Formats: sequence, structure tokens, C-alpha cells
Amino acid sequence: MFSFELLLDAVVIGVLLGCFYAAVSLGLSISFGLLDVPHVAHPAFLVLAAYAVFFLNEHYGIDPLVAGLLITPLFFLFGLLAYRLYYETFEKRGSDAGVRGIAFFFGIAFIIEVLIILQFGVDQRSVTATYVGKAWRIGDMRIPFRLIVAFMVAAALTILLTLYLSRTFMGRAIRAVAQDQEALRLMGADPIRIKQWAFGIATAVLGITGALLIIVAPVEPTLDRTYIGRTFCVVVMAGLGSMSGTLVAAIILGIAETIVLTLFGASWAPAISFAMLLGVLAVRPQGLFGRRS
Amino acid sequence: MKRNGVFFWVGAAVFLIAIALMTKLITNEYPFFAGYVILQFIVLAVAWSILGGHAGYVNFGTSAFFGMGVYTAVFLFKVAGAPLLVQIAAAAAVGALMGFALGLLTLRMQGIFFSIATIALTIVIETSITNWRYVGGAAGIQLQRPPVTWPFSGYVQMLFFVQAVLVVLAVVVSRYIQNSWIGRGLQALRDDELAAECTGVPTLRLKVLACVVSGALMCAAGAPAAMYLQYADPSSAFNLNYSVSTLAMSLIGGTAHWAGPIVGAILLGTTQQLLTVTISSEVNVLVLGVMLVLFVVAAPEGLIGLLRRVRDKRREGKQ
Amino acid sequence: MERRTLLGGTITAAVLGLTFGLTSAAFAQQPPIKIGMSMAQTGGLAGGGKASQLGIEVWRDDVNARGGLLGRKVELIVYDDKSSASETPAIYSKLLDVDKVDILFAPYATVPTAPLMPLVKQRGMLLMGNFSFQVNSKVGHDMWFNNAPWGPADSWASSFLDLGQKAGGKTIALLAADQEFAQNLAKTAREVATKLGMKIVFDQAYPPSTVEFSGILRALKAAKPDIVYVASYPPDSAGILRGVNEIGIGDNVKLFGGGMVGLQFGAVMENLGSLLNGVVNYNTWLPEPSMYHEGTKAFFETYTKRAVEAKVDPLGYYLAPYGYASGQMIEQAIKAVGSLDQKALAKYLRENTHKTIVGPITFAADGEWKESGVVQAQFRGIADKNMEQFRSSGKQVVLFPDKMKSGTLVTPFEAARK
Amino acid sequence: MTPPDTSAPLLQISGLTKRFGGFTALDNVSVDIRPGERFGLIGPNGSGKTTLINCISGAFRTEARTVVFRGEDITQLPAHVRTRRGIARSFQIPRPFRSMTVVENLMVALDFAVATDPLVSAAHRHETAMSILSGMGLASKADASATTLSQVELRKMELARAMATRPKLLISDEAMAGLSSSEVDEVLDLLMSLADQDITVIMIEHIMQAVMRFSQRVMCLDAGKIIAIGAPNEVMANQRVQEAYLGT
Repeated sequence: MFSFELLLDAVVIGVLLGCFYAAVSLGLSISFGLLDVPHVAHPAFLVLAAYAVFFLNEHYGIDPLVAGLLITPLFFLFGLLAYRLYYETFEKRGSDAGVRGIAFFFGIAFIIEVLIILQFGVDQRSVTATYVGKAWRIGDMRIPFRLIVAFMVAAALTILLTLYLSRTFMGRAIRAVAQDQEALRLMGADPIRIKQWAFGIATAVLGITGALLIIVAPVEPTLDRTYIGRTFCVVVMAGLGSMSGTLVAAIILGIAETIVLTLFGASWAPAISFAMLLGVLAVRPQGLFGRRS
Repeated sequence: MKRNGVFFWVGAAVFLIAIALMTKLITNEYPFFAGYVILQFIVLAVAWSILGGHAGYVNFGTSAFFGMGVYTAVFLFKVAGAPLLVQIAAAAAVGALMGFALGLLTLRMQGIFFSIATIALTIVIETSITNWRYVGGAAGIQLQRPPVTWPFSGYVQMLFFVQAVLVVLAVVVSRYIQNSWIGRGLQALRDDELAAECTGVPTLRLKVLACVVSGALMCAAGAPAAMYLQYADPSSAFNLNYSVSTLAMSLIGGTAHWAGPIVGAILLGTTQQLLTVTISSEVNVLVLGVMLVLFVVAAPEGLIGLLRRVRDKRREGKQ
Repeated sequence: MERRTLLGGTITAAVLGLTFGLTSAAFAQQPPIKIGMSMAQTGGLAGGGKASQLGIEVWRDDVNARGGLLGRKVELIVYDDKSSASETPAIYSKLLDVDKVDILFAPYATVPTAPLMPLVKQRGMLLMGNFSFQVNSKVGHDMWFNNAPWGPADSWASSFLDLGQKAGGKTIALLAADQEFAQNLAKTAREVATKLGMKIVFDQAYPPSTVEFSGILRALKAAKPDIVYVASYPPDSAGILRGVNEIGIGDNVKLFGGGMVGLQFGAVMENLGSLLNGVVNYNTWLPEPSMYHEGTKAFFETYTKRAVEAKVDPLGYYLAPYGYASGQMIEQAIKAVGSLDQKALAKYLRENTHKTIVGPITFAADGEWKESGVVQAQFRGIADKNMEQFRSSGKQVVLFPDKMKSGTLVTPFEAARK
Repeated sequence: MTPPDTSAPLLQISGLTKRFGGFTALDNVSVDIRPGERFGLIGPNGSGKTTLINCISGAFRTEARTVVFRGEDITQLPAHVRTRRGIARSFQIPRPFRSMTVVENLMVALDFAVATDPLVSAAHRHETAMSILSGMGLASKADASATTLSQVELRKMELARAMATRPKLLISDEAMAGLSSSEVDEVLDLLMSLADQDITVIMIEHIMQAVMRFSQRVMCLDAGKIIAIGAPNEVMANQRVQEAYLGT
């Protein structure tokens, strides 16, 4: 079954799929990677955004990407609120936020799941747009437009976030807060406000990536559970808080998954990506592009 | 301490006798079916807390251990028709081995990284079982129980009693660990691993020990599930629900005392069983979510923590 | 001191927790006929479960409007099994021992049903199955009756492969989800293909969490099969059809589909729209003239109204009429036997042919339908985003079985898609 | 194991080099510490003092035979075994076991570091812990949670915990940082009294008066190298030492 063409195909699809994984992981790369918030409800927020996009698309015929942009400010506010709640209940009280933080976000994720079921029912949903269901032909190869959209959005988001974190004052402050809160406090900045802002941005990104989620594949209310492993896998493999690292790690994951799916036993695909994660954790606990030594 | 010890052993004996009497006196089978599930979660929560509570290493892979317990039993039953006790003992051995491997992971990973590694481990193991056709693969496998052995009147009654014995075993182990030098060492390394090591605590050895004990108990708790359901399929056996519920039960009960996870498991387990046969809809999941959020926000040390605080306040009041 | 009280509390709570159900049964009044079941309200099977349940509820209301059974009202007791195998033994024990139901219906699908087969057999209860697949083959319970029209285990695959062979197919590709139902379908397909002398050129099980099917479809395309047999679940069915539409499947392919779950559900079909065209897939009921029987039309009128309020599948072709049929069969059996004696009811069900809204049903010894009632139908002329189109005939042309045939197969697949 | 010759060095560091990536934290350091010695270790921030301690106590691994304690190569031993062999330390930033009381902190040391004699009952160990605490003037705080202690009490508790491991060599890492001058004297007196109990003490300190008063010998590190070693007065007078300190 092995052929060079298939391998090439798998790599191309893998890169694009990887970009999609990167896009849905970028927010987590900020909230968990930079802010150390064990945000296991990140995929639940993502699915929520996808349903919001579905709602706008279904009832007002708004293009999913536009809808994603429309809900972004809403999700930003939602993020500000969520962090405030997390901060008041955990970080403010000091140590041992880890386990309980995780449990807290699991609770939030379940609540979101049920709210979605109550509002939209359990059936899977998808959106219509001109670029859903068509492909781009290059010679013998055909690439679905959906994935090209995912690729472009992921690239744009990575570039924007990297620039934001390195060029703007707030962005630099966010990176500083990840490394040394005390130093920042001495400089007269309020680390809590900065972290809240950063969490807001991490959640705002979900608006547009939620649109990607429902463009790439149909969504159902409990879809978030499959994405918990995948997004954390990407972020940890990348090394905490590196945006470009997230992109590269996600692409590696996407390629590995697609190659196994296409050329070897497809049913082994999930084991491969998580075995890779275990390998990375064992050899380089700080991740491939980690900030910590 | 000594008086407590007597009370504990008497209590454990009374508990087992009560369970044994129940299997004789109650003819209705439902209490055994529902009770079995609650007992199973008590073992899981107590076992989880040995590592998660004492040592502070959050294991998300409860379902991996549980599922391996199920499939160890399935394998032994299919290959040799092994009796229940052999299935459980073998599952404990497999769990101990898995725990040993997990313990070695703690050498390089701490905190959330350890937790993520356990998620990864779960998926790798589940995928492997899914691809193992001999035990049914993804399609699952149906099993037929052998006839029940004396002195039990029914197989479910026997499973119920066996799981109750596992509960006592788990609690005895957990209580021993908490009150012994092992518990003190684990507590020290949870507070500060480097300081513990420099105070003479063999941290790696203790962590491995905690992982082995915890893993063996979780796997053992999973083994009877094969005969309970008489069916096994990977997605049910490795269900994320086991990991989340166990974590939730331990936190809701409180991990500072060995009794915490018991209280949490009884409370949440009973609630879940009750909801299943009352409200019985997606609201079920909502209750779990709300309980989790409420407890970690309002009672961060769990019910045991709340009790202690109330007791301390009362003492202060008296003085 | 603290420890003693805690342990004491532990025991009390445990005992209390276990006996809470005992008392409620003592208050049972002069009884309605209670039918108990679990049905997925949450998890992956919830969509089907809820539609199926609505079908049964419509029957309950109909039968009660006709004055009930044996002069007693019919009452349903339904619990959520969360789509999981681990919940059902306790639920059915509650139904039997606490609620003391008179008749048991099985939950929707195989996984939740499998663990209760031994329990039900041991208790000597009749069990009316609900779309599980070959769940009784090992247990051999002689009071099991499946409402699903699967028939003999291999009839499903052979109907599809027969069509393929007649269209000139010699090679086959198998693509199946790595989950219980799909794997069972793939297994029988493998056996049937070998029997028919077809060559299996591609055989893959993809994991249930697969997001993107482009890669695997490319590999399938490269194997150049004549027939593609897909056994998939709703989320993947959509992903696979999208992928096929985007990257194509090759001109060799004469027949595509077979065992795709999801292409029977209104929401999925509406979403996929024109992507469905050309696909030949199994089905249990379609709005073709040959499939209407006495009461079918009235049933769908009621169902359609109530489905909107209940937020369940607005079409409900796949499961709901069979849920209703389960009720009809039990109704006929109870009326004929004149009691709720399980053995007598089972005997009646086994030995007679039952008139239902999905047609006459006769059971084989293993409790499956004697003859398969599964149809294979080809989607034709489907437009995008239109739920109503599926209500008219001709959109899904029945190709198999011959007696219900309403059209001929259009091949090759690529041509049929246009 | 033969008892070590009292004239032989207790701790021999020879040719110890420690690199992190491209950065050399310790560069070929060699020094012998004699039994019963009060040894001062000074140097500017980042000069490698704490790295050296970590290499001795086992937090960092080093090459074979670079660290020899009581005539034995201990480089391959994990930290807790070194503690049992008699090397105890305190930390620059106190690291108490926060979920425990003060006396429980000491019990950890007694449970683990001291050769376990099954005949020694828990009650007896508790007594030992209490006597160490009263020696440090912490007896009244025995049942207080470690989180409620003041800075100086924390420092004392760390020393007490280290003492509970029955060390031959105690390494005190800036145990006086952040204390008032009267508290500095208190801690210094404590350390002096330990040295009287035949315990060798290595003291890292920035407070020069304390170092001068305490040490019999002083070593100064700069950029991972020994730049001076000898009697306190000589080292203080050394020009490179003065430059190193002024230079930072």
C-alpha cells in the first residue's frame, strides 16, 4: 500500500490538519502555557463558540468566519469574567490550586455541555459556507478548502499573537508575568490585571477557532472531551507558552496522525500521538521549544 | 491512638458482617447492583487518594487502571476460566506493575505534567486494548458467569461482598499509610520534594510505593466489573467518567484524612445512583458539574475539612 | 473518637443508600401495566435513544386511548443509561426488583443491551430488543425478540455486496469505525465477501475520534476498489462524505456506502444535503409507497408534531416506527394471551406473525427477524439544506430487497453523485 | 565501616566542575573540610555557593570521586542517602513542610534520616524532637502549624530539622538573611553551640561580621572559582576578594 504519492499526500494533509490543531490550541497555550491556569474547560469553551457560530449561521445566514469574528468580543468579556472567578477562588487563596483548579474547570465544562444540550439538543450540527465541501486541485492532489481555511486562520493567529506578545507593551507584560510576577509588581504593574487581560485574549481567540471547529467537522455537545487530550498534548509538546512552538508541535502531531491513519493501521492513530507526547515528556519535560529549563 | 485502632477494627468487622448479613437477608437484588457501584467507587477514591491526596500527584488515569483491571479479568477468564479471586489477584499484580511504571514517570514529571502524562498513558493503553482482537477488540466481548459458589445465593451478592472486602482492604491500607512513617514521608514530599529529600526521605521510593499500592487497588477494583457486567468493551471500561468521578469524590470528601474519600464516594456515588433512577436526564451531568464547582469553591478541603473546621471552632468556643 | 463516628456514619449511610428503593415499592397501587426500559438521554446514543423513546410513547398514548391493555393503563418507566454498558445492570435490577415492571424493553443499541442479557435470562423475563446487533447469539435467551429488521447476521452485508456484484464489482474496500457496531458489520462483510469470491483490497478501522478523513480516503482511493463498504457512526459519516466530495473516490467505484449510521437521521441528512447523492446505504424505513402499512401514516403525523417539541429527530424514520412496532407486538401478544405471563407471551411472539406499522414481523428461533427487512437505498436528487424533501418518495430509491424495489442502481458512483 | 581517622578530612572536594549548558557554575573547585571545623563560604551573588552546596548535598549530581565524605565517594548517592550518612542542610529560602506542625517537621527527620530502631517508640522519638526544639528555644511552638512561624522561627526550625537528622556536617545556607541584628546573634549563637557538639558546620553568609565571628576558615568563590581561602582576616584582606565584592 505504501507509495510515495500517498506519503506526500499524507504530509500535506497532515500539515493542514496540524494547523487546525494549532489554531484550537493557541488559546490554551496562553491560558495554560503562560498563565499556568489548568484550563481543562478550554475545549468546552471552544465547542460553545462553535455552537454560537452555528446559531448565527443557521438563523441569520452569517458566514461562519464572520460569525466567529462577531462573537470574539463577547468571548473576550467571558474570559475576563472566568479568570476573575478563578482568581478569587483559587489563586488569591494561595497554594494547592492545581488539583482543585482542574476539578473546578471540569465542573464548568460539564455545565457548559448540559447547557448546550438543553439549548440545541444532542444532534450534531454543522454550518454551510461556500468553502465547505469543495477542494482545490493541484495535479493529482486535491486539498479540501476547509483545511486551507484552517491553515490560513492558524497562520494568521500565530503571527498576530507572536507579534502581540513581543511588540506591544501589554504583550511583553504578559510574557513577563509568566516568568516573574514579583519583578512585574516591583515595576508597578498589577500582575492580576495583566493575567486577566491575557486570559481574556486566550478566550477571545476561541471565538474564531470555534468557527474553525465547526467548519472542519460537525460538532456535538460532548465533543470537548476528545479535544482535552489533543490540545494539552500540543501545548505541552510545544513547551509552555511558545506560539510558534505550538504551531510546529501541532503540525508534527498532525503529520504523525495522518501518516499512521493513511499508511499504517488507522486504529493505532491516537496511541501514536500520545506515545509521542509521553516520549517528549520523558526526554524533554520542558517541551520541544520550552521556556523553562 | 490505640482506642481509635480498636474502634476502627471493630467498625471494619461490623461493616463486613453487616454486608454479609445483607446478602442473606435482603432478597431484592437492586441494592446489591447499586451498592456494588458505590463500593467500587469507594475503593477507587480511597486508592486514588493514596497518591493524589498524600503525595499530591494528581492521577488522571484512574480509568486506565480500572480498564486494565477489567481486561485482566476478561483475559484470564477467556484463556483459562480463572475464578474471580484469581482474576482480582492478577489484576492487582498488573496494577502494581503499571503503578511502578507510573512511579518512574514521577522521576521526571511533576504537577500538571504528571497529570497530562497519565491522560496520555490512558489513551495509549485504551488504543492497545481496542486493537487486541483476542479480548474482543472494539466490538466488545460477552462473558458468561460460572455458577455462584457457596455461601452466596447469587453472583451479584457475591460480587457485592467481594467489593466490600476490597473496600476494607483499601481503607486499611490507606489508614496504615496515613498513620505510619510512609504517610509522613509522602506528606513531606507533597509539601516540598527537595526539602523532603534533604531530610532523609527517599522520595522516589515512596512515590513508587504509593503508585504501586494505589495502582494495585484501582486495578483490583476494576477486575470484578467484568463479571458484574458480563460484558466488556473498551469505551465503557476506559470511560473518562471513572477518572473524573474518582477525582471529584476525593476532593468532595477531602484528602487530608483517609475517611475523606469514603465520605465523598458515598455522597457522590449515592447521588449519582439516585439521580439515575429519578431525574434521569442530562441534568444528571449538570449536578456533577455544579457539585464539583460548589465544593472546590466553598469547601476547598472537602467535607472532612469542613468537619474539622467546625470542630476546631467548637473547641475554641469551649476554651 | 472522630474515626469511630466517621466509620459508623459510613455504614449507616451505605445501608441507607442501599435500602432507599425498597420502601417505595411497598406503596404500589392497583396497577397499570408497567413497561420498563433504559434509554440513552446523554452520550453518543442519545440522539437515537430519544427518537426511539418518542416512538414508544406515541404507542403508549395510542393504546391508552384505546382503553389500555387488559383493562389497565400502560405506563412507561424510563431511565437514562448514559449510552454506557456500566449503567444498565443496576437500572434493570431497579426496574425488576423495585419498580416491579411487567414487561421489559431493551435500551437502544448493542452496548447498553449486552450486559443485561444474562440478567434477563436468569430472571426468565421476556425482553423486547431495540436495534442491537447479534446480542443474543452467545447468551441464547429464548425470550428475546429484536424489533430491528436485521434478520440473519450476514443478510445485511450480503444485500449490499449482492448489489455490488450485480453491478460488476470484483474488489471491495472496507472502512469501519473502531467501535462495537461498525466492527461487527465489518466482520460479516469480510465473511460475505470471501464467500462471494471478492477480493478485499483495503481494510481499515479508523479510531472514533478521527477529525479529518482526507488522508485515509486517499489511501482507499489508491487501492482502486469496485465496491466501498463503509460502517461508520454519525459524526464520521458526515466527515467521510465530505471528504469523498472534496477529494473524490475514483471512477472504479460502482457502489459506495452500506453501513453508515447517521444517514438515517434528519439533522445529519439535512446538513449533508447534496453530498448524499449516489450513496447506497442501509435503512429501516423510507417514505416509499411499498413501505406504508396500516397505521404508518397516522403514526408519522403524530410523531412529526411531537418531535418538534421534544427536540428530537424531526423525521424519525430509522428508530421511531420500530419503537412503536415493539409496542404493537407486545399489545397483540398480551391481548392474545390474556395475561402477563412471560412464557406465554414469548411463546405467542415466537409462533405468530405480527402486524405492525413497519409491516408483518416473524421471528426466528434466536429472536431476530426471520427474514431481513433491511433495505438498501440510493440517495437521488437531494438538494442542500432542506429537511422536507426527505418526506417525499423518490429521494431514496429502494434497490433491495426485490419485493420493495422502487428503482434501479445508478452506477458508477461518481456519475450517480451528479 | 571503620570509624574515620579524626585527622583525615571529613569532606574532600576535588576537581569539582559543574556546567549548565554552556555556563560553568563551578570550575575545578578543590577543598578539604576537617572534622569539627567551622567553615565560612562567601562570594558575590551567582558565584556558585549554592551550586556547591547542592553538589555536596546531592540535589545535583557530579562526576565520580569529586565529593568524598568520611573517606567514601558519595557522588553516586541520592540526596536522602547522603542525609543519612550525615550531611544536613538548611535552605536559602526556608522550605518547611507547610501542612505539618513544627514538631511534625522534625519527626520527618527522625522517622527517615536516623537509622530506624524498631525498639525506639514513637513516643521516644517525639521526646527527642521536643528536646531538640527546646534547645533551639522553639518548644512553645511545637504544635503550631509551620505556616504560622515568623521568619526567625522558620530559620530556627530549619536548623532544628537539620539537627534532627543527627548530622556530622551541617550546611547553613544564608540562615540569617533578612533577620534583625539581635536575631542574627541568636541564630549565630545556635550555630556556635552546634559546632561545640562536634558537628562540622559550613556557613554561607553575606553578613560579614557573622562570618568573621563564626568561622575558623573562610573560602571565597567568584564566578565558580576559589579566589581565596584561609583565616578569616587574611581572606577579608585579600584584594581579589574585595574587588569581587565591590565589583558587583
